[in-house]
Amino acid sequence: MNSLAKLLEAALFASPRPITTEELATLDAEASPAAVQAALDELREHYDVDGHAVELVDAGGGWQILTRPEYTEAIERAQLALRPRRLSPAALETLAIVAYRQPIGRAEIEEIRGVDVGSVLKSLHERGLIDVVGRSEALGRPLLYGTTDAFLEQFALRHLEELPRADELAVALREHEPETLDQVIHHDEAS
Amino acid sequence: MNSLAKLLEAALFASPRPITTEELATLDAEASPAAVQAALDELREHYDVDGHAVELVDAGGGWQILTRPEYTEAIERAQLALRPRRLSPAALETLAIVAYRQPIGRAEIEEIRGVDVGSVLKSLHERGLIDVVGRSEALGRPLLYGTTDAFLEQFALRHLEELPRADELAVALREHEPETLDQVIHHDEAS
Amino acid sequence: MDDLSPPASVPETPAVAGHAPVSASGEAALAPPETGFVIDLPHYSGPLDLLLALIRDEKVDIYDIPVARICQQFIARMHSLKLDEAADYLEMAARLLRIKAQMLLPRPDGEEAWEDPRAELVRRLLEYQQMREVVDVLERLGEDRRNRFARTWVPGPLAPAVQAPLALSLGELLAAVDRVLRHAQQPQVHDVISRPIDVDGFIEVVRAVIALRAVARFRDVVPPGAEPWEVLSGLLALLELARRGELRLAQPRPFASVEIRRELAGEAA
Repeated sequence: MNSLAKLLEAALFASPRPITTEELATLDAEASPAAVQAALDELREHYDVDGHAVELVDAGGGWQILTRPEYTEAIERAQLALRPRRLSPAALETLAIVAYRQPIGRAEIEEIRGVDVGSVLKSLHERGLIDVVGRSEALGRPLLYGTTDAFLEQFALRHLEELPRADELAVALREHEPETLDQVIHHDEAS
Repeated sequence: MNSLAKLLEAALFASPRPITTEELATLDAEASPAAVQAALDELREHYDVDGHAVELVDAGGGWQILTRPEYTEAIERAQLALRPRRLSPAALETLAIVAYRQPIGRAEIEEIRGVDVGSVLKSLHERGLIDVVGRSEALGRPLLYGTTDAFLEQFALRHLEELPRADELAVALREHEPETLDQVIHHDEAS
Repeated sequence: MDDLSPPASVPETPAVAGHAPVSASGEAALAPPETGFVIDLPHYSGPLDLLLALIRDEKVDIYDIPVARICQQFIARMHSLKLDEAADYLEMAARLLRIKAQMLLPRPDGEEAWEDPRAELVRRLLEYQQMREVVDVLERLGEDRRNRFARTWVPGPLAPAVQAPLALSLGELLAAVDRVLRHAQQPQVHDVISRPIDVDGFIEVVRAVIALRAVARFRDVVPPGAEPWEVLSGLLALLELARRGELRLAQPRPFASVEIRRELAGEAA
């Protein structure tokens, strides 16, 4: 590995959070963006080819060294590290709605889910997956929620755009257009 | 590297603390103590020979993977060079309330903001912008928070009296208002 | 936690997204107690989830839901899952019944004027189903990430990690003050309008009442729904007249209504 790749390895190793390419570039003032990218590629390849138990992943808003999944079970069994708890279906549903419709208020989420989401919002907020991002202009000025960087990290997303677009989902809906449904229904009947 | 060495690498990477040879042996029931020792030697040699920026060290009651000392300075420099983080709107509003109402308890802040502020207070405290300044005489003797010297420094204030008084706020706000408010609400959070 | 697995009656079909078997939950409320009665918890995350499961089980077209049948099934499933008390489910059951009733109304003869009463429900179901698809994506991504460990331990010489500097201006702080001021709960300020308590007026009322009735009750003096000042005035008037010896107040049993009687002496006078 060249010296820049080693420097990046040290930095990535020392950081508990993902680091962006721009941040990595500040490590060596003389390195061009292309050189940083090349060094990252070299490092990733080295981990892959040499069969390391860790790999270089571009996720959660930056680069991060993570262990490969095949070792997780043994590590957890030996109680050397613990996986975070899974989210409940209710929490995942709420999170999905916030991710797609942010900024969004509690009432709109409840309208979509058909259930009260007060306690779920509280627990997502406590886990740092959502945050208050403003207030609606609507009556009562309700709080509006959005997803956080921790959300991206927990789902290994670089940015929100990595989630499938609404029109890419099997059930495609055009948003908030009452006539759309009618079209959908009648289209379906015709076909 | 053999598969035991890889398993050890994953475990040493994932563990938040040094791991003893005995603990490492629990990862694989079929591995003999000699095999574990051999795998550790292989891992250490691999890091040394391949010129990794990390090394395998037996110190402080167990094995750990550490970045080599020659990178310490670069990493510290890089951490200082991390892009400046912005406070989330939630954190800013909480800070504003503490600044103007100090000493103030968590319950009063929550009453004003209408949401749980536990995690926000924690992060403001970690950033050194607020500190515990006493306890209220009220039931449960809750902690009271106030702003710190670092807070003053952040805003280049000599003392708290330099903050605009309530009756000056309207004027002060008009100067900054339209774009700042919008930016503040829409930028991403780093509380 | 097997008790949280989906019931066997909810098969996966590609037609309808959802229902990946998520077990452990982030919500303590779902954790069964260590001992005692453990209910087989329904896996549905809400009434729309249950409705989608029924549509799938019954293999009906989501765009042409046989409301009567599905409504019946919905209520039956609610009973069997002991969800009868859950407001969200009750509301959906009521909605289904209303749609069913609307379907029974004769359609107007005009061609395009008729709006399918199921339209809103179908829209919500589709929206919910789309969201379940996203849940599947998130679940897959989250599970993949969950199975990888990041390095959480910061080596000694570097700890404590240096915090990145803050980008924060006084303007931003003041803007936050402004938001707080604009959005903070305004303290509830009540305008207190003093009303004179009209004891004299009520003394006349009481005299009129006891002139008509041998035994009167408090509500004869102060009508139900009276304002506080009227209640107080009536009470003070009664006490005043009792003090003057014009009437007698008695309570036959604890908590019984107070009986108001003319004082015989007063009557004689």
